Amino acid sequence: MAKLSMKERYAALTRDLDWDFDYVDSKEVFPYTTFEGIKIHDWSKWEDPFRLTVDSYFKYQAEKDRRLYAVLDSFAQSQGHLSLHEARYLNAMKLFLQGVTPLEYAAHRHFAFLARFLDSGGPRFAALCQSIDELRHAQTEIHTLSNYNKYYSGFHSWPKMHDRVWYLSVPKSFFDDAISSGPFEFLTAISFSFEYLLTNLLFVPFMSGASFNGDLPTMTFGFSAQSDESRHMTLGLESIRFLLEQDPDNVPIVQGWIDKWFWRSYRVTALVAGMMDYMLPRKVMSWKEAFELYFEEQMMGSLFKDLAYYGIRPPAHVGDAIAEKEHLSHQVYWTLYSFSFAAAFTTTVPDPAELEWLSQTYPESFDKLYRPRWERAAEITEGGGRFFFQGLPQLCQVCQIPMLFTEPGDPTTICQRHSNFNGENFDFCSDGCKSIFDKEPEKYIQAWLPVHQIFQGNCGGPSVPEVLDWYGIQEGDNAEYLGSKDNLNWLSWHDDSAK
Amino acid sequence: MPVKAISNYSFESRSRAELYGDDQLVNVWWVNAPMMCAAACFRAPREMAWSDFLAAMVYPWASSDPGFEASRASSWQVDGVGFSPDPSATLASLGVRHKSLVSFKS
Amino acid sequence: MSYEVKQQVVAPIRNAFTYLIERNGDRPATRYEEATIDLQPTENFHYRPLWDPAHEIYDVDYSALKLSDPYSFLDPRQYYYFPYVVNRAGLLESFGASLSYLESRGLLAALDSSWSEVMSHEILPLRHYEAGAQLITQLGSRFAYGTSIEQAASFSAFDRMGLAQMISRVGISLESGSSEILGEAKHAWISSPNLQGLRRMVEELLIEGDWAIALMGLDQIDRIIYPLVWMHLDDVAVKSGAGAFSLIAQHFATWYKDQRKWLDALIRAWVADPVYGLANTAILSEAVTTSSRRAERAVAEFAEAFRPLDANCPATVAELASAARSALSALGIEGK
Amino acid sequence: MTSLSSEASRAKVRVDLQDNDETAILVAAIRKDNPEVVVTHLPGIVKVTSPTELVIRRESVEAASGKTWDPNEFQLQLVTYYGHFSTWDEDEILISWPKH
Repeated sequence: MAKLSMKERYAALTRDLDWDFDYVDSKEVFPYTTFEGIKIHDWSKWEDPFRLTVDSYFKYQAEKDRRLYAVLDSFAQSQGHLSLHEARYLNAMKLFLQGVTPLEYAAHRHFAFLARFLDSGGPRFAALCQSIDELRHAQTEIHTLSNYNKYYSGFHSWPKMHDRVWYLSVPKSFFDDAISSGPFEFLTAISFSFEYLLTNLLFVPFMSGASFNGDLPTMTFGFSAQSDESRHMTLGLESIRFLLEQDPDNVPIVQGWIDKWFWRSYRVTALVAGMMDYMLPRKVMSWKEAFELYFEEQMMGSLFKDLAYYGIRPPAHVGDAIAEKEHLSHQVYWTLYSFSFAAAFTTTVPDPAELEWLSQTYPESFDKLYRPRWERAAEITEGGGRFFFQGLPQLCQVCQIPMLFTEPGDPTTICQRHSNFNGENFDFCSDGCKSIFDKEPEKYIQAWLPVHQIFQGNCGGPSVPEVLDWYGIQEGDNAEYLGSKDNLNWLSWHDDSAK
Repeated sequence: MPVKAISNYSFESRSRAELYGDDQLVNVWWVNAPMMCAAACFRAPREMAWSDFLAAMVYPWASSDPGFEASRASSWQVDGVGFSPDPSATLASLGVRHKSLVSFKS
Repeated sequence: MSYEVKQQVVAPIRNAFTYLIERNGDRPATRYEEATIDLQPTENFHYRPLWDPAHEIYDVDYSALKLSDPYSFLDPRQYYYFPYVVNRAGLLESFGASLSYLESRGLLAALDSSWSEVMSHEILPLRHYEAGAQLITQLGSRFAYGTSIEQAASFSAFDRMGLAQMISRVGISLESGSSEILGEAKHAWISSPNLQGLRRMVEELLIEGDWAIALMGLDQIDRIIYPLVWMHLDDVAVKSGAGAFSLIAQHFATWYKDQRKWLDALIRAWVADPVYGLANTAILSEAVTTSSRRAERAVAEFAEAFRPLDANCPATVAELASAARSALSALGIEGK
Repeated sequence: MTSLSSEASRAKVRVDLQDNDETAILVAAIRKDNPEVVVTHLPGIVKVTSPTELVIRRESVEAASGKTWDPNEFQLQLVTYYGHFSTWDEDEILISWPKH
């Protein structure tokens, strides 16, 4: 008898394990796959192209982790942190640990939900592998950055910070939004919109940046995690295709989710834009270049042309995203600079070489609109002060970012949008966020908006020091980089005369 | 279009007016100030006088920018409608409600 | 810009993350601790789930069994992802080596007819038992409160999928590379009368909404079926010259010993909890009482099929069930 | 629809691989089977872009390395990709956009 092909063997070892229940109603076993309105007629059409089984999963994952932990151990033993390009670089990694690592963990928990509740063995197995992959990502990130925590500020209390600190409610609410959605919306949100459309924007340029700034462990965990991510992206694309092929009634539902989750994911990547253009002392690629390559060329250029076959059009408001690529990173980082007294990372005015790079990379916008702000900030610093926004910002009800984004087509005017629901006013940063709210106001009125919570007295007390204490922010974590603990330690650890 | 949930899905707003007692949230936007990345949000008594609101909250915040001059603040609007506030009038009597947007230029 | 590093050892400014220092003092944490303690968010969730508006995203009320400090349970094996996958890569590799050896020497095909009958129609259907066990355990992976517990449940759920695949691979090897025999095994799982008690119990556990109660129900079956199939039958196989079965069974027995370590530690933590201990014990006792008798009956029916190999099998089931009750009693759980 | 989808099927695909020795062997094998690929570098990454589709054949990788190669091993080098895994079996991996 002929040997089983990889495909037959995979089917025998995964979906063929399912059986039809006789003693209980299968709707009770899988209660969550109908309320969203998605219609599935034939799960056998589901294709998992990776066809990975448990034995090969363990074999390759163990090998990946052996390689990674060998790098981590040798970096720690050789005091590798001293060979970073500059301590300032680590601000990006603080934001990463506080903002991204908890999302990996959340993904772990909720892919477990899919691994239990999708009513077919094929996609459940893909979700099962992804669930423990995501745990791997959270843990390898923690272990990589744990070494920096021993020598630098801002890394020490990241789980508490993720639950409490204002700028971290941006990624947290994003993922809470996905987890609290039904299973097919979660797949569309995370596997497709976040991982397939945008994850490359987060990881690839960023990990190259880590490598370029002397952070070998981060580069290693990043690339190692990305190799799992390729499987996850495949799950995302396959899910979308499958849903669209199963029933024409699924198309408008999926389109609505793509519209919503493109914008929701894109807004989260605004933090990445600020990190790429300003927090990496040595630049690899600008936000604009990365956006053009990984989003405009790849996703708009080919993916959405392919999806047009199913009647799917590009996400709503994608034009607004493309239009603001010249502005996004500058507006975001200026905001982080303005509020870094209340952050668990430090910021500083870009040095002259960086200003020059920004000017050349963003010829349309930087010198005209953003360089003047940095010049003012530098003047204020020279006068012995430091520019901070001495108050709390108005937040967008949906993305929870301070309302810093400007009107489409007018980069000098802040965009203000509003909706009324049950007699209460709600504010939004953009048409994208407003339309998300207007479709599901019952969901978004529950948002735990950090500024409003502070004013309700739920965040440790009314004064800034009380709130910072409640956030777990310690002296040296926040405010200006130059003269900070990290900066002074770094200088004392290195021989200044050799500069 | 309401949210699609598996069962009744109805929760209160976590920013609703009653959570602030006699106070309310007021957003203040300095429209033509590139140094100020966003509008600010304050908690202020509904019965606070306009002049006290400016002196205690708006001006100290706007002074984050050392170039701010209170005397040049003009073109006041509340929720997009121009108004010329009487300094002694209360926020409530001026039509400033919970989460209203007060704006000015300078 | 380049710096010359001074020839000095830079002393750490802290030894661990703050939340670990608060728990353990300022000492370096183990990688297990770093990878586990306090990872799960506990407060300020933004939205209620559309699929369960009555609960928060993570909620202690997903189970009646509670711990006042979820991290009073720590996995005695200290498995986080890396040691877990390395351990299991070893298990699967040695299982694969056993299977290759059996295939290359034609030892599975050479089993006598009573053994090959049992393999095809009793052992292979257990791949569906394991697949059901994955689903049951997976519920804890999502809904357990605290990373230490859900992590152990996550690995256990993944293990059950692995075990289902291991059994399936035995089937593929039995048929020299075809999957036809797996179809027969599924047919047996669905229609053989002696498997229906087991199947019914698995299906009913799939609609138990409390992940911990469901897992305890599954464990009542495991406590009898694992020692019976993968240990007792292994002894029988050795004595009756069916070494091929023994070579396979050892890997399942190895896994079960590993499974016991975390699950018994979790039961101990539930029972010992200073706040919820008494309530937990009462709930566990009731759950165990309900499910252990059913499990015993289901496995006894199943074990009827082993009579041709071992006439004493039914008595063995009763002994194993009694041993399971004693083991639980030693943990503080008294069934009625 | 037809014109759009046929255009899509001609669209570029890409793999990003970790920059190390094993990748050098893979890239040699890929070049042999896909003469039109363009290979570029970012720190730590080798980007292999094809104007149409990209195939990685086990035979070619084995010929280039002199060792047996399981296509699953590709995961150890893969950082990310762009396109769709149309085939991933014991003999080859094919990345392309689907032809509707």
